[in-house]
Amino acid sequence: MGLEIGLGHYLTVAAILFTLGVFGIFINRKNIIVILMSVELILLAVNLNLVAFSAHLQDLQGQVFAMMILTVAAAEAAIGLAILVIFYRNRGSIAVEDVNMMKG
Amino acid sequence: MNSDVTDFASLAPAHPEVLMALGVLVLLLVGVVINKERSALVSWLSVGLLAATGLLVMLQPADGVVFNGLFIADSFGRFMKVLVIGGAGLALILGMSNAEENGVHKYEYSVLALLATLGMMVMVSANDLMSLYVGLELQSLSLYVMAAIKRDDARASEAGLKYFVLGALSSGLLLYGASLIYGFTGHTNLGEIVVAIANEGRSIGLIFGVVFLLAGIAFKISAVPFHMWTPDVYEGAPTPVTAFFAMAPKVAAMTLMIRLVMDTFAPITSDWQQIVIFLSIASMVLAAFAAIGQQSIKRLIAYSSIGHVGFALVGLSSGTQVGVEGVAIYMAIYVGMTVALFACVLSLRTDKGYVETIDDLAGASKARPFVAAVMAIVMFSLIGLPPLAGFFAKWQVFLAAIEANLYVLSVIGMLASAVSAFYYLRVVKVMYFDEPKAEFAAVPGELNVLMAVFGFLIVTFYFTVGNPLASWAHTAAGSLF
Amino acid sequence: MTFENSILTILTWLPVLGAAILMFTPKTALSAIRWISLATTLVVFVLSLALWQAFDASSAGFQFVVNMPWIGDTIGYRVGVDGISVLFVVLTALLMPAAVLASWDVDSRVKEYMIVFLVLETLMIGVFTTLDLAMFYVFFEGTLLPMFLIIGIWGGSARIQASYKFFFYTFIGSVLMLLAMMGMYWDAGTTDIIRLLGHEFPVGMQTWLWLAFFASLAVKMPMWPFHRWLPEAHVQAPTAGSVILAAILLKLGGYGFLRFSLPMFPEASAQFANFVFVLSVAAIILTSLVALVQTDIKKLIAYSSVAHMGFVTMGIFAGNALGIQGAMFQMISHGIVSGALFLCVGVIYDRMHTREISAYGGLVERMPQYAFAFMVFTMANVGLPGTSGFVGEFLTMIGVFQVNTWVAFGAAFGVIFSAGYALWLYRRVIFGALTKDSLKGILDLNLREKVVLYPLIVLTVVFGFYPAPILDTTAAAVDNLVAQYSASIGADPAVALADERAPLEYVAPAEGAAQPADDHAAEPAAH
Amino acid sequence: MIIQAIVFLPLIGALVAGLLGRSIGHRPSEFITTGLLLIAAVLSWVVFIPVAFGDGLVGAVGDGHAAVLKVEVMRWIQVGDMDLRWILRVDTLTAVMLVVVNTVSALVHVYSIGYMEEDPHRSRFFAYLSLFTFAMLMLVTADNFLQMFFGWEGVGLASYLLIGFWYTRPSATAAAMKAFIVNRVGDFGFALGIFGAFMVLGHIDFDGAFHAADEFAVTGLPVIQFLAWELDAMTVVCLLLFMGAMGKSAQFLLHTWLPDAMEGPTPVSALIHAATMVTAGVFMVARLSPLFETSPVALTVVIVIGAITAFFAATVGLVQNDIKRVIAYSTCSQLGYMFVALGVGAYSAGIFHLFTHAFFKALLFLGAGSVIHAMHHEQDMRNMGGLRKKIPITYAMMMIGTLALTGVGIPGTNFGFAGFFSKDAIIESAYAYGGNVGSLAFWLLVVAALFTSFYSWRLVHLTFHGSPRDPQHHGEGPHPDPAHAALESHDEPINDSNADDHGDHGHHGSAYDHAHESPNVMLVPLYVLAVGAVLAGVVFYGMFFHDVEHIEHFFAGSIYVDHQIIEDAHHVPTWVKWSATIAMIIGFASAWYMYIRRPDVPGRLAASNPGLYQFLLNKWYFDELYNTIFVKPALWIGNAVWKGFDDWLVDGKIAEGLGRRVQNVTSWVVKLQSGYLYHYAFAMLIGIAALLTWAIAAGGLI
Repeated sequence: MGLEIGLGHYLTVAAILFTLGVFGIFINRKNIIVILMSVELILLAVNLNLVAFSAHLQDLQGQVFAMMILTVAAAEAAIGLAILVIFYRNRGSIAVEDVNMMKG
Repeated sequence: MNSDVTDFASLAPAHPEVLMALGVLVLLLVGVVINKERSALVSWLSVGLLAATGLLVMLQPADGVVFNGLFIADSFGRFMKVLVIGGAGLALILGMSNAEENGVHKYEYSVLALLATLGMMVMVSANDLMSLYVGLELQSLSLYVMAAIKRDDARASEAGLKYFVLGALSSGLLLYGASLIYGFTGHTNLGEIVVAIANEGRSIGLIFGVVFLLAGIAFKISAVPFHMWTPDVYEGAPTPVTAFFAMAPKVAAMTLMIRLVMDTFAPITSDWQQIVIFLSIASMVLAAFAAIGQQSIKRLIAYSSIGHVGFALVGLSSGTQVGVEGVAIYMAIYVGMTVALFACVLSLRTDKGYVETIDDLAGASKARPFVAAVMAIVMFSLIGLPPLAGFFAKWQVFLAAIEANLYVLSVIGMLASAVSAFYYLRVVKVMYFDEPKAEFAAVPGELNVLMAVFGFLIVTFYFTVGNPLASWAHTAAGSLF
Repeated sequence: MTFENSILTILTWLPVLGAAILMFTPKTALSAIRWISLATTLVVFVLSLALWQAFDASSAGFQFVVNMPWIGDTIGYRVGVDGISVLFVVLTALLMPAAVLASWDVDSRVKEYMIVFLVLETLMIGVFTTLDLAMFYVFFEGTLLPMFLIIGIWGGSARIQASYKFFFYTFIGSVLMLLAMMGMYWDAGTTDIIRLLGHEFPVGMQTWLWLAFFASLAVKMPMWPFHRWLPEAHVQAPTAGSVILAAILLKLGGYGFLRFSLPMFPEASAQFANFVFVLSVAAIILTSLVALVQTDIKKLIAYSSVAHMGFVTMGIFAGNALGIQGAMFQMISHGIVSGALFLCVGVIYDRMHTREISAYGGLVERMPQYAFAFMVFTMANVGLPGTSGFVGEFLTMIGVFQVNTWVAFGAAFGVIFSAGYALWLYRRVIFGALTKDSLKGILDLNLREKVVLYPLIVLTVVFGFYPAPILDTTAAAVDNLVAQYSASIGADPAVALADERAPLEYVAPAEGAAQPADDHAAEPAAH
Repeated sequence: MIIQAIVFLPLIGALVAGLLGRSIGHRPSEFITTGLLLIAAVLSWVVFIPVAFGDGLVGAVGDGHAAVLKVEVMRWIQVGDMDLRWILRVDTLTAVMLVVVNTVSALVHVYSIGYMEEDPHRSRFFAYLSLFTFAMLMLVTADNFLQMFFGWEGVGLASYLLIGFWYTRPSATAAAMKAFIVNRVGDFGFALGIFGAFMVLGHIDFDGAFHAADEFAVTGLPVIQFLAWELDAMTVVCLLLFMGAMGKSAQFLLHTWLPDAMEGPTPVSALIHAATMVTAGVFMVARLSPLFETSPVALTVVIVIGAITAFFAATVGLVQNDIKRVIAYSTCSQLGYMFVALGVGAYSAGIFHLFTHAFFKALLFLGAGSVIHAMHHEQDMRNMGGLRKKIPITYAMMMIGTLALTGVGIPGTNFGFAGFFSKDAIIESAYAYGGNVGSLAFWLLVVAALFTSFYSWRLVHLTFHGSPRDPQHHGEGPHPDPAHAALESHDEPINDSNADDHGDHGHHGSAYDHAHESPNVMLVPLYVLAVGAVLAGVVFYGMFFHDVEHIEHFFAGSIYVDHQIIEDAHHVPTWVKWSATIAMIIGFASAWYMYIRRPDVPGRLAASNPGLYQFLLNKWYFDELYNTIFVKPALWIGNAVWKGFDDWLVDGKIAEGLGRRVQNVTSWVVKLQSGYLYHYAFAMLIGIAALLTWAIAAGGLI
């Protein structure tokens, strides 16, 4: 008997991805690029959720939503990298530890 | 719900946004074609565009839901849009006199500001998780860039970076919540979600969704514990940008929050109330204490803005019409005070540049009595000391809280405001009780005007704007119920 | 726009108008600034006299009432005065010119100084004239702002700490009162004080409301042990600041008790009366003793103010006509006397720039007129019959004696101690041989100081021999207040005698025991 | 109209001299005040004569209790059911007091013109004197408790100002303060008594109060909850009121201020601290006799206190060396006599003694003043002696005064000096009162009489007889009193007393040689008073004590008259009638023996039992006692509360401690803002987690 892949599994996977993404942001102590990737991971989890739900609900809105997220995510990544570049120009480093001129 | 978008007139509710969008594109072209040093022109044009849009919003009121229910226009939205547009426009004006120093003289700055404003207007009018997300991202992306617009400044770029990373995380949270809500209600349209929740009742999944969604928005209004970016970004970003951050985006995000909790999640009030109360108390208390330790004026302002969000949420947590009314009035007054505050900060320039730390203000009352007076008035008003505007703001929100029997919340809030008085008074003390250290440069005209106007309004609130504002907020809040 | 409906509005806002004019006067035109402020305060004073003259003392209700909704459906523009508040308006208007004259020689930031004072006057008058709960808070709390600046900017060496203490003591207390006011609004559905006075708050709620109000008013009063900010504020504040602080700002507390605590929360007031009595007696005895050992003139007078305020609270919560009338009179009298005392201190401070008692001695040699004025006010402070200070103390004590002999007994010690510290001060400053070289050249009162002090001397003595103008003004309102109060706490409305008869019983013969007592109650007291 | 004139003329004088004195000069102010006082004095005799010898008070209306004449001046305090007015009330008692006050006051004014002629602040002095007179008149014409309290405190103020008149002398200002504050202690009781009377009787005017007191005969006595106890109301009220009397009349326990009050100029001592103010307590008790009659306990207390005072003050008087202090203690002692009379119910006798005492005691003081004036402000009797030849007139006057004070006269006849009649009347009624209290009082008074005569004659001998003893004058004979050196310090402020006011140190050299008779302006008052001291007794004996009907008719109900006691007093055994006289003779003899015959005896006596001597010399150590148990603790508590409670606890610990806590929290919170992205993100996640758990848990979904 093949195992029936249901909504629950999709959600679980998404949840795991999401958690990974979030942890990637604050466990990682090295590189900001990793953070950007983690953000993408989060968005991926969200999209997975939406698609799974829309399939489960027999409803298109979820997939439309997912499309939008993809496009916006692209723009977001572009801007993020741009800012990263500026920062690198100013500080000559993109190590996470170095992003703490301002505190308190 | 009218799905026919071919007819432009039928888009009346969205006309301001349309105007704004087209205007931005035009200005973008203008900015590209004209040469750099005329960019002040673009700034003034943008202000003009904002003014026009604002007038359109006020003079052509058109309620309705368009774009297949993605977009809603009601009097509450209008009230908040006016605040957003006003805040944005004033922030631009604040940046005029000192564009060069702050690196906001490039025409991109104005364009980005307008785009952000457009995004906020969409947020304000969002009636669907998708439009909500799109508007919010349009705003956020523009703000990320604005934060880092002073490219050669390390602090600015760090501010941009921090803002971006955390902002991305927060929109991730928000999206995750949105997806859950969609999944457990089967709808993305807020109106339909209400119905669904009302019918199906609440489930863990839904609550998860609500929490994540609200967390995402809490980040935008910088409520504790999602506030951590605020002090750093406020300090790092150029002052005019900080001014922009401190006003319009908060209003828009707050509007979003109100619309969601009061409308969409009305059936599960008891649940979101817990969350909002938590955010409110955390924000008020932490801001009150953290601000005492600050030396930099902008960090102080950052924490004070966090605290004020907390006070605004006090009104919201009551979950009543009076509460919404209170929040509306609170945001309006908050914007007014912030404008005056930044006008003061931007007009105090010593030979060493703009005042950075509080101690730089020493003796300002002797050198620049007018600026100092306005600043002192703003500080007392931020404390919430009568008879200044700030008091009436607090009066409204706490009135709502008391009505909802949130006594503990109210007492904590009041004590927090007492503690917060400590650091506001410190500014007054430095300006008035201490001896002057440095000379202050002359004050640009438009800042004088702003200080005069808003200082006057803050002082005479009870006589001038108090009554009209209250009645307008009343009708605005009414449209949510 | 008749006299009836405009006078209070004008009285309240005229000073701000003056301040606005000052704002547009060049800061270098000192004399212009001084004269404008003086003129403003004088006009206000004249108007206040007109108000008092037009006031109908026979009616217990509010007069010159204006009542219209203003902000939303909560806050309104409501003004009016009754027998309790009208006198405070007059007192404020009376002392402001004195304060301005006393500040004639202020040389730093004269313009801001006068502006702040005029604003302060508006706020103070507003407290007494407004009939809107929220606006009461607005004015009540608003006074913090100018006073903070006055102490902080024009104060003495330790001014900053003093101004902070002043601010936070009062502010923290007041925010609780603000919440209580909101609760009252939701319970009564209005912030209109007239309607609130008619509203009966649930007993359980009263307790909390009373406590919240107490938190604010007791600090403002100030009642022991919430008084610690007062000596510091007084010592640091400039002369005029001390005058206003002692003469008027302290009275806001007493006024609050009379306007809110007693009539609106009668059950709670009755329940807390003994608590207040204890604090009052503690204030009278302990702070008097503390005053006895002070080395700083202003501090000594400040502590004596705390003691005198103890008589006020005691009288108010005695809850009978004697006590409350006495408290009212004591407040007015203390306003004049303590204000005058601080003016007197200012006179020598301006000359010697020290407040140390030990720096003085034998002033009477060189300043006989000053010695005379100081003697009059000292004696009024001691409560010598024939000065206004006596009437208040006597009435409050005889009023409270009817209710609780312990309290009267304790309070009577104030009679001894006040003589102690007041005469001790007078002896060390005025009497003795003029040996200190620094004092050899000191000059007697100049014309300006005479103009300030002599009228106050006259008032002190006149009200001592003929207090009727004040007592008659307050009588109707107070009787009404007492009637309601005793009715709602279930005491016999027939005020003084009923209270005093309560603890009396007669030993044999039993029949017709209390009979003759009531006869006395009926028959007029004098021949 | 005549009444207002009597009362307010002195006030006018005081205001003129006080406010305008500097501008119009000294002479005018002296003449104005003195002239007005003389007029007032004459007028008060005009009022008094018909009362005494005619058919009662002119224009009086029989009102319930008393034939009384009331003049309303104006309203005072009307609150609730309390209606206070300024009313001048004149009845026999008041008339007597008017005469005493105004006569003595007028004479003192005249006398002062001479006595103070060198003083640079004369106009102020006369203003004070007249002010005092006004206050005293308000006191005696009071129609309600509060008006009496007004006069009461008013005289207190005047006494304060006059004692401290020479303000450059620390001892003077200190004495002034002491007088005022000790009086305030009494007023503490007086005030509470007034409150109590108003509470119990429901009236604050005398007539109403007396009515109410009578009612008790029907209703029985009320009981009052005073402090922790259920007490007989009238006893409480009367005792509290009597406390006031004790303060003002310097009775035992509250007497300490009177001797120090001698720091004031001598005319002041004569007027205030002998003739008038100190008798206010006596007047008050007499005035309130209907109330006191309702409380036997209170009356007993009055007797005991009075008797003790009479005895105690006399003992101290035996050894004092300052001429004025001797007379002061004698005053204290005589006041004790008066209170005994009041206590036993012989109010008229008490008033009688008050009346006569006013004359001879004022005479003695003014005489002493004349001596001091002659000796250039030397007050220590050990430096006097043999002045008889130098100032014969003063000597004669002092003799008359002494005879009157010691009560010289022949019992059973109408021959005797003023003091003889009144004092014997008191002693007899004390005996007649009987019981333990009565006999105790009787014996104490007799002994006191002995002492009185002793110290009076000692004064005369030391001052006028023998030979000059002032240090510079090489007189023969040793010091009659030991411990001279020991006492210098004690007398120091008095010795060089007026030196700084009158730069006449030169005279101090040999005061005796320069001693000179006083001018007439000072002597005439002495003559007048001397006449009073001789005749006052015999003339008024009838109406004050002799037979009840006469008393009844004379006082016309203005005081309570106890027939029984008076009758009994007239029928005491003969030895009682003679007791006082015998005591007087013994005293005289011993004084003659010790100071004329064998001047060395006192020294040996004192040396043989120093403890007793020091005990008496230091006035039973009352000042030291009070200083230890009242003054010091008060200051200590004040300091403790100030430094300990206010500053340390409230300010240091609570207020600023709170501030420090806030700072701590702040520094902790600021550390949270580490500046690291991952901490920020972590915080957000923690927030999410917290919100989730709270929302779900609170929502009851788990």
